[in-house]
Amino acid sequence: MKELFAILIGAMLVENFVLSKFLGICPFLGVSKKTSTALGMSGAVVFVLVISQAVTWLTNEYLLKPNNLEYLQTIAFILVIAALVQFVETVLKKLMPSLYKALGVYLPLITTNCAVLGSALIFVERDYGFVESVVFGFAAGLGFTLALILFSGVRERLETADIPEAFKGMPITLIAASLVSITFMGFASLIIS
Amino acid sequence: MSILVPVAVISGLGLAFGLGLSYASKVFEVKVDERIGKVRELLPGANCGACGYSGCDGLAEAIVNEGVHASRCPVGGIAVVNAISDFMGVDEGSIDVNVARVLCQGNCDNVKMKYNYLGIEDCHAANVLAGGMDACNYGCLGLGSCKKVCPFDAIVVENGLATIIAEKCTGCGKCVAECPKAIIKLIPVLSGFTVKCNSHDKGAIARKNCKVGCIACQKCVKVCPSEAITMMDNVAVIDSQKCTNCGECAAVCPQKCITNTIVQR
Amino acid sequence: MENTLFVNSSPHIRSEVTTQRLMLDVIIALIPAAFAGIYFFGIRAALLIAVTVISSVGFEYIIRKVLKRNNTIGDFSAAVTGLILALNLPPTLPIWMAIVGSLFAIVIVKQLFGGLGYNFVNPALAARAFLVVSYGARMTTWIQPLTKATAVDAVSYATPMGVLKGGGELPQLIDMFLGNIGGSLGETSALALIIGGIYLLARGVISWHIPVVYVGTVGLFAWIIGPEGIFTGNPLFHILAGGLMLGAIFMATDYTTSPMTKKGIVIYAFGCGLLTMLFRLFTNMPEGVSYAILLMNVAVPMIDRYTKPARFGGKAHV
Amino acid sequence: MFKDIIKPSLILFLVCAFVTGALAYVNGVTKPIIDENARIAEQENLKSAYIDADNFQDPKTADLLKSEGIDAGDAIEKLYIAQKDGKSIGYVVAVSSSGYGGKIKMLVGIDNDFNIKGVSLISHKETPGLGAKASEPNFTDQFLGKAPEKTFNVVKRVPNDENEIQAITAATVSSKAVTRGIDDAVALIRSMAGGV
Amino acid sequence: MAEKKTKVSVLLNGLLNENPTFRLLLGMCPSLAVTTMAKNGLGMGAAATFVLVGSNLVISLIRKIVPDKVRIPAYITVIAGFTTIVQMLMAAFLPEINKQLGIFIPLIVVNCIIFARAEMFAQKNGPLLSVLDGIGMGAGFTIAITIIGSVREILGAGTWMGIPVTVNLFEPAVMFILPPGGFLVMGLLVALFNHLTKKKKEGNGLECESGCGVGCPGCSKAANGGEA
Amino acid sequence: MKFQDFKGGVHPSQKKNTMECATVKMGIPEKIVIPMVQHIGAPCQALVKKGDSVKVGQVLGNSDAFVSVPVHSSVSGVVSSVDERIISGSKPVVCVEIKPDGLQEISEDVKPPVVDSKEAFMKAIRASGLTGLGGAGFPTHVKLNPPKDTKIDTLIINGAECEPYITSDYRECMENTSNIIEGINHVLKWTGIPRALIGIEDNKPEAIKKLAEAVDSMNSISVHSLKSRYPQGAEKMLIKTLTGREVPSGKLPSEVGCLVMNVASVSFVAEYLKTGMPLIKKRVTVDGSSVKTPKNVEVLIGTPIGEVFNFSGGFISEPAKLIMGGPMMGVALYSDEIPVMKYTNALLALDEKDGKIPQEYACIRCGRCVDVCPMNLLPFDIDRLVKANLHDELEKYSVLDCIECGACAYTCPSKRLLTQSIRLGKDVLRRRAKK
Ligand SMILES: Cc1cc2nc3c(=O)[nH]c(=O)nc-3n(C[C@H](O)[C@H](O)[C@H](O)COP(=O)(O)O)c2cc1C
Ligand SMILES: Cc1cc2nc3c(=O)[nH]c(=O)nc-3n(C[C@H](O)[C@H](O)[C@H](O)COP(=O)(O)O)c2cc1C
Ligand SMILES: Cc1cc2nc3c(=O)[nH]c(=O)nc-3n(C[C@H](O)[C@H](O)[C@H](O)COP(=O)(O)O)c2cc1C
Ligand SMILES: Cc1cc2nc3c(=O)[nH]c(=O)nc-3n(C[C@H](O)[C@H](O)[C@H](O)CO)c2cc1C
Ligand code: SF4
Ligand code: SF4
Ligand code: SF4
Ligand code: SF4
Ligand code: FES
Repeated sequence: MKELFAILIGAMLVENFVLSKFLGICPFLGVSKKTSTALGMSGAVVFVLVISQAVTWLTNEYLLKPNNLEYLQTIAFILVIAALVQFVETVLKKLMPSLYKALGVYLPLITTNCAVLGSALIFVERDYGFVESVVFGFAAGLGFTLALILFSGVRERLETADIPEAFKGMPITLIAASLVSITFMGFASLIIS
Repeated sequence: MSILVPVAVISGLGLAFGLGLSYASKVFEVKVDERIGKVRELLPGANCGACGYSGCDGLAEAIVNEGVHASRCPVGGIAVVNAISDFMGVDEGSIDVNVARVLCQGNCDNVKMKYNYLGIEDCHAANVLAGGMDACNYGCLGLGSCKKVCPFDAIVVENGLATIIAEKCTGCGKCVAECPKAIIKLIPVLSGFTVKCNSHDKGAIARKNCKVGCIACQKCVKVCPSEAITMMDNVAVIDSQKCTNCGECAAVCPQKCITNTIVQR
Repeated sequence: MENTLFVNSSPHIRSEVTTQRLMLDVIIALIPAAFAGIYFFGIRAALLIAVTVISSVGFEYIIRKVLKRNNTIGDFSAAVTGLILALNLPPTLPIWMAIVGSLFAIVIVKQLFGGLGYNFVNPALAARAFLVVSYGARMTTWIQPLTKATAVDAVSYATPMGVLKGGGELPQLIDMFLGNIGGSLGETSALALIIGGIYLLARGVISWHIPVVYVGTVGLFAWIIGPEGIFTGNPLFHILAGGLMLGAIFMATDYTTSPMTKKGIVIYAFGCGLLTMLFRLFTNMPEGVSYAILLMNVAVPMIDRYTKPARFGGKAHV
Repeated sequence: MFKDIIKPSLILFLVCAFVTGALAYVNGVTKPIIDENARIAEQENLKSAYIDADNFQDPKTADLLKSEGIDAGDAIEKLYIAQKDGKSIGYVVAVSSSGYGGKIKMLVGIDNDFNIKGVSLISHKETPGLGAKASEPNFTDQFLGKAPEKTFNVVKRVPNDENEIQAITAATVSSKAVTRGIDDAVALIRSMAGGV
Repeated sequence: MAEKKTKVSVLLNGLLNENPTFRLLLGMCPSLAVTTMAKNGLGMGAAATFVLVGSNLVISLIRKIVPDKVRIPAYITVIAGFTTIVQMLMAAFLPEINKQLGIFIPLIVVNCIIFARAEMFAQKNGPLLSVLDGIGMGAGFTIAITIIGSVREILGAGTWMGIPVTVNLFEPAVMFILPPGGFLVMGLLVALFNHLTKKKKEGNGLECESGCGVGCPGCSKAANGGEA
Repeated sequence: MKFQDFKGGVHPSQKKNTMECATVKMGIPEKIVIPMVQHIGAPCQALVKKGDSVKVGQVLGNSDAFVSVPVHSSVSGVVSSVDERIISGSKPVVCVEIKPDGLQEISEDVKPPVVDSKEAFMKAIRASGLTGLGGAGFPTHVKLNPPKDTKIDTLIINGAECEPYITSDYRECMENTSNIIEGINHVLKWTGIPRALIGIEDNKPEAIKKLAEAVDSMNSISVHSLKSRYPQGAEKMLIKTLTGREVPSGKLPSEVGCLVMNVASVSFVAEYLKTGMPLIKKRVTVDGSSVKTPKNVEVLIGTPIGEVFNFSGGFISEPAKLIMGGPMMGVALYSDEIPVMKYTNALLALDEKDGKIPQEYACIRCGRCVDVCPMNLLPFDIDRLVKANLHDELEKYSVLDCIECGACAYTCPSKRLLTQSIRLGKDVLRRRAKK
């Protein structure tokens, strides 16, 4: 239990995916303009991360490892993730149109999101078990959510700020991200035990 | 031999997903009119919202489902309109594209000031204070409300007067709706001379307030060979249908408020 | 006469309070702490303060020029930033590092975002965090106050928080109150800071909410999570130690980076207190005030969003 | 049916098959090299912790040690036996310790007389410029020589005792962490010697 | 992109006009994560270029036979194949750099640049142009992240390509090789790039400012958004 | 009674210089200009034309609309023109200009009305030309006619006079005390409202005392002292303070059983029922840094304001700004030709120093505007969004609830033009709603 808690806090705050591991930067920058979209994207990411962690873990454990095919991890994982996302999207569209409306537009973006594949590669690297992997995915998603939501608030404020011409748009967004990242350095030495 | 296992595993995955996805997309299919996607591709993709729909997707949907005319898109110009019309199988014929014009030349040098305005740079804000600080109650206030809404950066405000850069203007009409003085008009690109004044004041008053205001002297009406000019409530108005772009009126106007507005596109 | 009358939308009168005056008040309120710093750490402290303030104002002037904007050094906010940054530095810091800190605070954190009022994190604190991350060793090298200087071990000296982490003899509370301890040059004297705080309160520059809730929260958690189990902590130690007083009175209260409504402000100050104790007790860092305030700065837009007041006779829109 | 389902699936199948085939081939070519790289890297790491040795025997894991009745603390990960010219001359202990930013993994070489022969940090997450200095010889060389009976002592001044280690400025946490790891390693070797 | 595509223009496109890093802001993760050193930038750039060229080529060859329904999985498989190959090659022949780049090598699979180019270019063009596009984009990416890496390495560690360069001019500010420094340097460089290449804004300046390629609502450069 | 206070508010310096200046009557001016719109509601049609001669109290304009009141001539004389003029709003207004003959012949229509029923009372009020004299100019007969299903239980008499400078309501209380009480009783009688509360700010103790004495024996009327704080006199704030009720957003006072009338309005009701003379004169406080002798002046409606200033001894310094109303809510005028209107309660002439508003600086997010806003809005945010044209966002900020009291702009240390920005925001939202 304590282990899991450590993973949870660790992945959320200490090694925040976006702010200190640099995973999932594209959606972080692309979808943080408005808090409402940020919320939708976060929901979708958490959802996909949890499911994909479970599925990729199973793939790795029962398909690749027994056959000594670890070198195919990248290709197998990405296939599984892509198919999973597309499948979820198709099903949601039909069965839960309202949820699809809320999350759907973000789903395809998630396939090409480092965070999902990244967390799969990380559980391999760290030799996590099934539950640990899933918790890790969930925590990484929460960390992503936290960063994205906070950042979307900041960006909404930047929208009406009087920013120098050359810095308008992406540059100031990156600099803002830098400042947010500095503040998250505070968590760097959080002792989880 | 060692190749067979990996190939089997991954291709098996591929096959399974291929079957699964294809099957799922069949079972869970939601019908979408493909034409929407096609039209969306033909649109310029600026997503500016100038058409009044939620971005290009919105307009594409409206074109297909509601039969909205493609010229709603101000960005793409005639080429896009024609391409979409072709695709939708409707012949729209040639359309005349409009550009916006500010019917006023009353900059700070030309028009007298009624008072010294202290406040927000916005024409509506000044207009509610006794109709704005210009002595002429019909002229451009020059605080740039139109400029703020123009999605195409086509308006410059200088010396208290807004001017539209015809090359950039797409005729979207946003400024027309915005101007509190209602002095921006959409005028066909190809039509020539325009009276750039909107003052309904009597001649004497108009002359007192502004150096370049129409004083309703009727000289242009008399000189126009095509009888295209009429006086309407103390301002001369040129009918673009009748105007032959001869330029006689501009030559006689004592106030120099008729100008050539032909736009080369 | 007609043409020259002024016309504007009402109201036609304005209060006496100006931005400039508010900033000046903050500077006045910081003078006791600055003098305490000079008294305890010597002339070098005075030099650091002078350099940081002058370079902050200088960078503000230069960057506004470069960006072709109007000159804003007259609003004194750059001077406030410089002064607060100086008070956050260890007395031994090389001068050039202090100048780099000013550069970061004024140019990167403040002016790139549009200047006064547009930055979303506290410039002085962000600069401090930048210096700590970049020059960790220099930023955590403390000296003993002159008043205590014994020849031995004058160079490397622990702050109260450092002692708590690293072991050793805890300083006397009275020394901590007066400022007779190691630490950043403006943070040690709680007395001087409180005098400044009272001045700000009296002048109506700040309201009591942030300092009281912040310090209260820290005290409460310090008491609850004590070394010998629950409710055995010494709140006074945590309240007087480190940069809490400076943070609670002068840095968390920065208008630009704190919430707009009283409700939001209370949440914000509570968050600052909670995070400060989280950092102090559960991380290897000796001090958590700066990161706590910075993190809450980042959360301000969200706090503002969810503490929108209910309008008179109705509900709030979220 | 064919057009909608079978054909796409088959094409995907083929793409997968081709790609995987290619991969398997490349893997066949590179695998031996990669394995060899890994082996060399490991040996080099071990060597940096014990320069005199020329070979290292297969490691024993902590669990294995425990099952042999040796009191291996939680920090111990692996134990290698260092050999020179086929003769066992000492040990290399892989040990981990919790530093400022997370786990610090290191190798400690100790000879049969409890002399520390080398310390090498394999991986750590300490802050560059601060804690990261713990991997530099400036710091690790302090440990070389006879290991103390009990433990090393981290101090913040110039050491005036064999057993004292000068902490890296402003990185006491990292300094202590490394020292703790070395203490654990020494304790393991001493307990084995005592036990054997 | 109405102008005609000559081979040279396609090649140069990636360097300036549509520089994937500074202009399109694609593939931000590796651009930020691995650029603590100039050398890493080079290594990452080379790896990505290899994958870009390879997958562009293969995809432009098979684009006609792959049905829409499985287009994405098929393309991803191809990209993943090349990624895995480059991963194995690096592990075998450049173990040092491979270790530094860590999981960002396999993450090339999801690097938006690759997928975006596959969808936007290889999908629509023949093999030759696609390969050129891959080279151009790869070079643009490599140069960009090497520059970022250089700046960060010099400011943050005082070295360039591992060689000390600042002597004792200043003490390097460690922050630059930490995450905040990545964002900061990237932001400043993008601003500089914008400033230097500022031409008269074409059209209306309404393009999505991020150009991230993830196809967020409102993005004209959407690579794959909404099509899956 | 325990009063619940409203939140926020500001304390501008009172400057009630004219408290002790008993009202002086001003004579007949050179010309009189009567605009056909001096109220909220439908404009009146001019019933006279150039060359007509008119008498005092004669109806000059009227309208069929319910929400409208007639306008009357304040002099006898000859109509010299009927034309459109810009007064202070964006649209020109039809104005009747009269050259007075100095005889002040009273129209034969002027006679005390016969009031024997509620309907007759309402009709009489409308005929009197009364619009709220508290400043908003809402036709009083409309107010007195609440929708059928609303039950009004409290009549609130607004004597707060919270704006700086103005003392005209105070003078009303001091000089016409009995008329006020009489007027209240008329309103109570004909509307069936059981009680009336008179609210007066505590900086006018004399007025409180005098009214309290006057109502001494009546248990349906009570006088209450209010804390002096701007905008205490705003209808919603006053109701909140006196009854603890909060008028719901977008609703009228009748929603919470209240009806608010200004002291001068009720006083006029009594006067009219006695004499039948419609609303043709107004007490106006004349003050400001440029005015030589600040005064309370009784002026004929339609008098150009320049003449009123002349009557107050002219200017001691070149005025830079002329304001109709108080400094917080009043309207700055572009010319001294503008006539005194029914709702005019003060005329201020400020010199360059007082009249110029300071330059705007960036918002420092100090939160003062939020603290003082009595409507609990977020002025700085609205300002920010309006300036950035983010109109979609704006809809979530209750912009239309703003009462334009100006407290936020007054208090802002960065001197931002918050109230104007909010007005603009309202304008934008209304325009959007129309689309
Ligand atoms: C951003 C940051 C990074 C730090 N990194 C380390 C580190 O890697 N190792 C370390 O021992 N201390 C690090 N510290 C410093 C510790 O917080 C603490 O000051 C130190 O370990 C003990 O202080 P002392 O050595 O002065 O006694 C860091 C501090 C900060 C703020
Ligand atoms: C458009 C409009 C309609 C109104 N309708 C009524 C009404 O039906 N009943 C009423 O008692 N008051 C009505 N009022 C008057 C208001 O309640 C209020 O007395 C008036 O606006 C002046 O108040 P103020 O000066 O506080 O703004 C109305 C006001 C306006 C602007
Ligand atoms: C900010 C503000 C301040 C006001 N102050 C006063 C005041 O001091 N006295 C007053 O009679 N009306 C004041 N009013 C107008 C009242 O809200 C209300 O319209 C008036 O009392 C209604 O009475 P009436 O219709 O008889 O004028 C104020 C309105 C606002 C919005
Ligand atoms: C009460 C108060 C506290 C302030 N605190 C700080 C501070 O901690 N750091 C700082 O850089 N500026 C501070 N300032 C100055 C100014 O608000 C700050 O530079 C803005 O954040 C710049 O936009 C303060 C100003 C006031 C009025
Ligand atoms: S044209 Fe209209 S909107 Fe534009 S500046 Fe002139 S008055 Fe304002
Ligand atoms: S807003 Fe006006 S000027 Fe701008 S493009 Fe549209 S019509 Fe032309
Ligand atoms: S003017 Fe409006 S926003 Fe400002 S304080 Fe008054 S009610 Fe609030
Ligand atoms: S009072 Fe002025 S400076 Fe303060 S928050 Fe409001 S608008 Fe900003
Ligand atoms: S590179 Fe796009 S999400 Fe990481």
